[in-house]
Amino acid sequence: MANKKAFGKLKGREAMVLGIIAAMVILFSVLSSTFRTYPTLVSVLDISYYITLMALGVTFPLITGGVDLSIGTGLVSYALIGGFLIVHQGVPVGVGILACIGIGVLVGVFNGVLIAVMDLPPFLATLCTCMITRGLGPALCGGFGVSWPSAISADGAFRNVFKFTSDSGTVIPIGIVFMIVLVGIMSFVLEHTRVGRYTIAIGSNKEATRLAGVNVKFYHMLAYIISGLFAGLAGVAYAATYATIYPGSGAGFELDAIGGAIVGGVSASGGVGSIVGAFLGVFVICLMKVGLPFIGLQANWQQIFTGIVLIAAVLIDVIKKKK
Amino acid sequence: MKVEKIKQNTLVKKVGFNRIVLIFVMLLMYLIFGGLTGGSFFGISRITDTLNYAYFLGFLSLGVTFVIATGGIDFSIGPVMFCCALVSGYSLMTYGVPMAVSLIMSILIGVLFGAFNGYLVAYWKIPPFIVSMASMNIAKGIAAVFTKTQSVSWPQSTAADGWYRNFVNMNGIPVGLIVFGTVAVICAVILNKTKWGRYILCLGSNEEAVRLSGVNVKKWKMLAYIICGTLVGIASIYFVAAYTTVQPGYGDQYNNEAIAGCVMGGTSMVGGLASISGTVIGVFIISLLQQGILALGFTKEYQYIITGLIVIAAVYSDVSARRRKN
Amino acid sequence: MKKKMLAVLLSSAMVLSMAACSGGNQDGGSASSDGGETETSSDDGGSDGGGSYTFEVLVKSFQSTYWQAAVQGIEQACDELGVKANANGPANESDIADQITMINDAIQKKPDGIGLAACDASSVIDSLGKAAEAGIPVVCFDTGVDDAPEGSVYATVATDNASAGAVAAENMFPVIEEKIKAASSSAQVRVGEVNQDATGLNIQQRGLGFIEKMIELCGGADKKVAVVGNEFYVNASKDKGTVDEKEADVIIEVGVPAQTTVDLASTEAQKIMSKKDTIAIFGSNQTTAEGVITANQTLNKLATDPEKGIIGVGFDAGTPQKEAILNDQFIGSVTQSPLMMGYECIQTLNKIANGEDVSDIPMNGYWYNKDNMEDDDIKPNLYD
Amino acid sequence: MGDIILTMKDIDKSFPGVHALDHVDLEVRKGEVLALMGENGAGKSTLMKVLTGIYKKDSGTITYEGKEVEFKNTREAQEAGIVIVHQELNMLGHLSVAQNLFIGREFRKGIRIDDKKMNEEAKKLFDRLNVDIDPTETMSNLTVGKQQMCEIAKAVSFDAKVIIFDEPSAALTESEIEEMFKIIRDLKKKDIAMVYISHRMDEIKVITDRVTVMRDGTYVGTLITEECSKEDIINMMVGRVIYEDPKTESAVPKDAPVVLKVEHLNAGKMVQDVSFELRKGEILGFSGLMGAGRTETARALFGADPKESGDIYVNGKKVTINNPQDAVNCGIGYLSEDRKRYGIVVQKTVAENTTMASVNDFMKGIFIDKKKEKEIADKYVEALATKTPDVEQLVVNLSGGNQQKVVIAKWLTRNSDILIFDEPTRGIDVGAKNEIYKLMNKLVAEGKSIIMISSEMTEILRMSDRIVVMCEGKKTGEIDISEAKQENIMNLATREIE
Repeated sequence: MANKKAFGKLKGREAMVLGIIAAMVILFSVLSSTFRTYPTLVSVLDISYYITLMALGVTFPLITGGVDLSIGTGLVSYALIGGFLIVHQGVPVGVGILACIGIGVLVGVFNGVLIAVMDLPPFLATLCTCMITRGLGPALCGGFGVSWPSAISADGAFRNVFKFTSDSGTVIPIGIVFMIVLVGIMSFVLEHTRVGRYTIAIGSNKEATRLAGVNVKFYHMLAYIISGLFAGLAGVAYAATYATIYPGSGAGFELDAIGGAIVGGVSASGGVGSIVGAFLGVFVICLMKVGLPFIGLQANWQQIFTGIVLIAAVLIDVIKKKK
Repeated sequence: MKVEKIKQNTLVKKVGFNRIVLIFVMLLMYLIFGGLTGGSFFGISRITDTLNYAYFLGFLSLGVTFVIATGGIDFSIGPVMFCCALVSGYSLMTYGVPMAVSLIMSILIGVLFGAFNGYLVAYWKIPPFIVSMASMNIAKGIAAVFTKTQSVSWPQSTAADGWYRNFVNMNGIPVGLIVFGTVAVICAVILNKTKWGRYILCLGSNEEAVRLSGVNVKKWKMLAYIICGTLVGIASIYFVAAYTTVQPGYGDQYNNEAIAGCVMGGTSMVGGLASISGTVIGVFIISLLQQGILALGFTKEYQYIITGLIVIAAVYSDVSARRRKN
Repeated sequence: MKKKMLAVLLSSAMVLSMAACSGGNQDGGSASSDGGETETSSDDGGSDGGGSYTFEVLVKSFQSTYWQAAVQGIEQACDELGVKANANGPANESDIADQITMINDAIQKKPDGIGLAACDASSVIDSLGKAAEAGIPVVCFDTGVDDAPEGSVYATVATDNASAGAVAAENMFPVIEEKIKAASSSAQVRVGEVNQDATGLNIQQRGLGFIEKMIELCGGADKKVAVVGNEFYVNASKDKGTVDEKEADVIIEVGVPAQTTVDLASTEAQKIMSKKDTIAIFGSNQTTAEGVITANQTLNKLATDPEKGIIGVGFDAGTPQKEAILNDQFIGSVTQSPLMMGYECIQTLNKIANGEDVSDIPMNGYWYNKDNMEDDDIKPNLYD
Repeated sequence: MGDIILTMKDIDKSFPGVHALDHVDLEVRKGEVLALMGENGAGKSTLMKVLTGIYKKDSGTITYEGKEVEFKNTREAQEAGIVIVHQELNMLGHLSVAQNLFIGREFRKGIRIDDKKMNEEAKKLFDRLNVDIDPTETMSNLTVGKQQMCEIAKAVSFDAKVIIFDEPSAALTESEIEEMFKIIRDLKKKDIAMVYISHRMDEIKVITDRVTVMRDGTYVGTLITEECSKEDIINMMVGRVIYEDPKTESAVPKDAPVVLKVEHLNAGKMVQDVSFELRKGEILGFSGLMGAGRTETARALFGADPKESGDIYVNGKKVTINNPQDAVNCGIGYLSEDRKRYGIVVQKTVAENTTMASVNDFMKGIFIDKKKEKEIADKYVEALATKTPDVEQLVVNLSGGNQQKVVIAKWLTRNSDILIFDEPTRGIDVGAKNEIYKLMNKLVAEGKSIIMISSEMTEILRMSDRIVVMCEGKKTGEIDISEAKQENIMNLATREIE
């Protein structure tokens, strides 16, 4: 870690988020005996995969000081198109997955061009792509929902990447392993490659970065491409975890991911953030999603708490800054 | 040189160039949809149909115009609108709260959310985007908890309490149009003729200069959000008056359409530029688009795509115009 | 300014060209859903005479495959009768507002009739009134509109949701009967139900139908029942002879996800399924049934033998559910007949157009399981 | 003294309306420190920007290492070995020191950025320069002085042969300056040529070998530092003939009432214990060089920035000013040096800007009385001779001078009695300047009082009745106009080692 102080600071935030997670787990476990079981853990993980993937990606635009609102409707759209190709057009599953990711990347490029080249405000640009992707999937697939091949079927092997069921019936959530690997990779990218370095630099001071001779447009665009790529991956994860992709859903998914990243210490005004933080932040959101119903609160409380946690997370930063 | 630039056509100056173009686009779309559908697109009933069900969107758009004018954004308008309608509707249907009180409640809840958003944005300097994201979740949650995740159907027009539906249309009198027109005029007056609007627009353009003129910018910024909340409350009444039923957990789909209508009408995300008439036309373009696409036999998806593309074009023209000026 | 005008013009041109292009596509028959209709000439199938009619059909959305089956039925009827039907629907079953716009648009097109699967029974009433004024007959399918203005709805082709829910209870009960008989207030058993509620009345009725039937059946076995979970269902079943949770032998727990997404549905399912005393669970529509299946991917508790695990019952069809039945995770499901409903809807509309008298056609909820899935009267309704 | 490494000859550069460089010559030798001096706006920075390719010269030649060169951008200049250390810092606050040093040219091992090597190299560099900075520290955690050191280190790391320091000491403390001088002496030994732009006479004497003086875009002359006195340099800097008549005597009677009294005002490093009085009908000039703390004083007084302590009396009454609202209510108006950012709302009309601070006076019920607003705006357009077709014109379309008049109109409309003019004529052409001057004289004649912050000596001498001179955040003197000379002002404005 090159940046000792910054790391120390982030460490603090990450430790705090970790503490919150621990507190939540303890609270839920005390209040609900069914919560403290292995399957609950698995189901928290299940729900976390696609949100984590989105969060890993969207951290990059956030660090540049922008945002990507198109990932939620995007992932549903990509999964829909991928599934449509597999189920209705008979392409091999691998190709369908690649298509899913590929379209994600394309939409990322589109966002990148709008924001980095044409200089549109990220909010509006991605709000528009959010609408476009929302329409794109159903428009291309005739508006119907699609079920990717199930785990039992011959083509369903991809689902085992996320959740492996052994012959004895034990479920092993190996998806988390991949998530941790990806978190490692993206942490590396953010902290030890030029891509990440310039992403932070752009969020910190775009003009100074440009004066240092960095191809700012390219790297700014790349942040959105990464976001698109991960939205594509999230599409695959979503398709692998859930039975059917319903068109018209997906709006609001991005808020879980962005909210998670912000809770994890990624600054909404750019320049600050860590992948590990975003990853942990997502778990705060997921734990609320899964845990609150277990302690007898209707699922809706989750939304209220998510809102409050989000504001609290940012308020902490604001108050810290004031001091 | 400067003097030439200024002597524009008075009509253009009065109405604003952008709006002329928008009206032109609107008429063009109307004609083309009419042509493509073999004439079935014309007609009074079609227009009233377009209108009756677009009022709520219009109110939302008017509301968010004030927020965008300050340089902020509000993604919570749709869910807050549903929250207003659900909480007051549930009180009406389950606890027997009188209709008039319920309607006032709707607006008050909107005002509360507006104040909440505005306070956090203006006084705590939390980015508007995050505040609205949070309040969107909170609105959805409160609505669902309050209604026990049940959708709420407001009374039908035939029911004793059904008079509220006259807000849209009473025996053929387009009350909705009158109200919407009046509110739009009031909004335009607020924005252009009063101190509120003056400060809201100015601080959107250059907050620091306004502050150094000795103006309490925080107060006025918060006010913009409160106005937005009020209009969202009114929107909720028009939503139920048109559709009667609201469901918890939804409403976000209207954010995009409302913001799109507002931005298309020439209100700038960079703040300081806002036009109520532009917003009104923008909203009508959106609903016209919706109608036209349906009339052509397409599904909603195409409307999303096309709206997205149009807004990109509108924003791009705005951004490049600004860049040239500076 | 010039540039701005250009941009706006460009975008409008874009809109038009897009509209025009896609218009062309549609005629080319790209959409599998409505490609077939236009080709059918009245000569082949116009046995009913009276030339070819045009109907507008509005489904709740194209989201779930359920509606795909309905559209199939519509096409089938169109082929036979030589009529034309245009199907449309909002992007999401909860987009009430969009559906109203679509109904109004359909009325504008002055078709010979409208087939309607209403997203929400209350909000469509005004539009139905308009249709009546315009003299356009409406046939409701899938979902009835109880308070429809007089003279607007000519007939309803719909499943009685309460009885369909009861069918699920009836078929579930024999399997878990032993367990229920063995239950006592000190050794309670739990029956779960996951209910998606946002889409209103139908599923409410279905859920309540299941609960009422279950209470009745348990009562037959002399067991006291408590309903817990979502307050709406708790309150709605209060007058059905439920008791307090502590005194009950059998608990029916109802979970309602905050939003109609599979992930939240599966969380609700899992909450119930991970309780030790749970013996059975019912997912009352496609989404929630899939939620149960998704939850089971983790829990692995569903079984067809009450001794070995939780008994699962679903509703509607779809590939995941069919596979669950084949793989002994669900003992069976209740299907409505979307295909038949679509078919009958067009048939009825055609009859109305021909001036014949029509009446409501109640559709049954069919119980299907591993054994009868291939039966002729079941199979067509088991869409993917 | 070494060979000549860089020669700039006959450099000419014009901007619209300004002849910024009028055939300027400059010669830099290896291993020397050349001071480049001149008042604000003498053309020093422009010359350096021409050298490093930020501006394109109109004519003249640059010879570097015996070859004629013309750099297209700073990067090319950097690669050739000419580096600027800027006054305002181009740093990326969220990155570490080493990451900042090597931004755009990171060491890599495959795709991995070799932060370890970067830290090592940075460490080596700092060791060589003998500064104590942890390369892994986050940039924004460093003091401004340390940040400046990093900038210098960055310049050195380019293997620079010519380093230009643009007012490097402005933000540094005493010991930091000493540290920097050590580095400069080291660099000298390595035969690196340096151009040192500064206002600080004592530093010039200590560190430089020769002094080149510029004035109003022209080359005045070059002296050997050792052989000249501070007075010699100041005379060269200010030796212009002042065409406009300077005021010779204050028009304000000695017993005019004090309208504003500021006592012991403190606000950060830039405002230290500042006290002064302003009399009715007086123009109080605030003179000083860049970064003397004049604007900061004004902003603290106005409540725009928080202040730590200090008492303010308006018309003899003690007032509390915590924010601009308070100040405005006390009858103080502030015309910022940066009009676009702090003065006007460019997307609004002349009329709207005119009434910005006093909308309450234009209310008719809940509405703004646009007629009255227009009347008053018209009145001021006429009174101030603002060139605008009508008051409905957007301010963005006006020229700088006319924008300034709109801001003045804003405060006049508010009926402010005390006006703070911060660089009132910056970026305004000569004709408009005179109008603004006339206007200011008219205002004081009407009984208003003006604080005028200006970096232009002529402006100070021409307009002020009294002059407060500031340096490094402290008030260093107060001169009555009858005794004011360029020399004694400059003497107070430049810093002496205490």
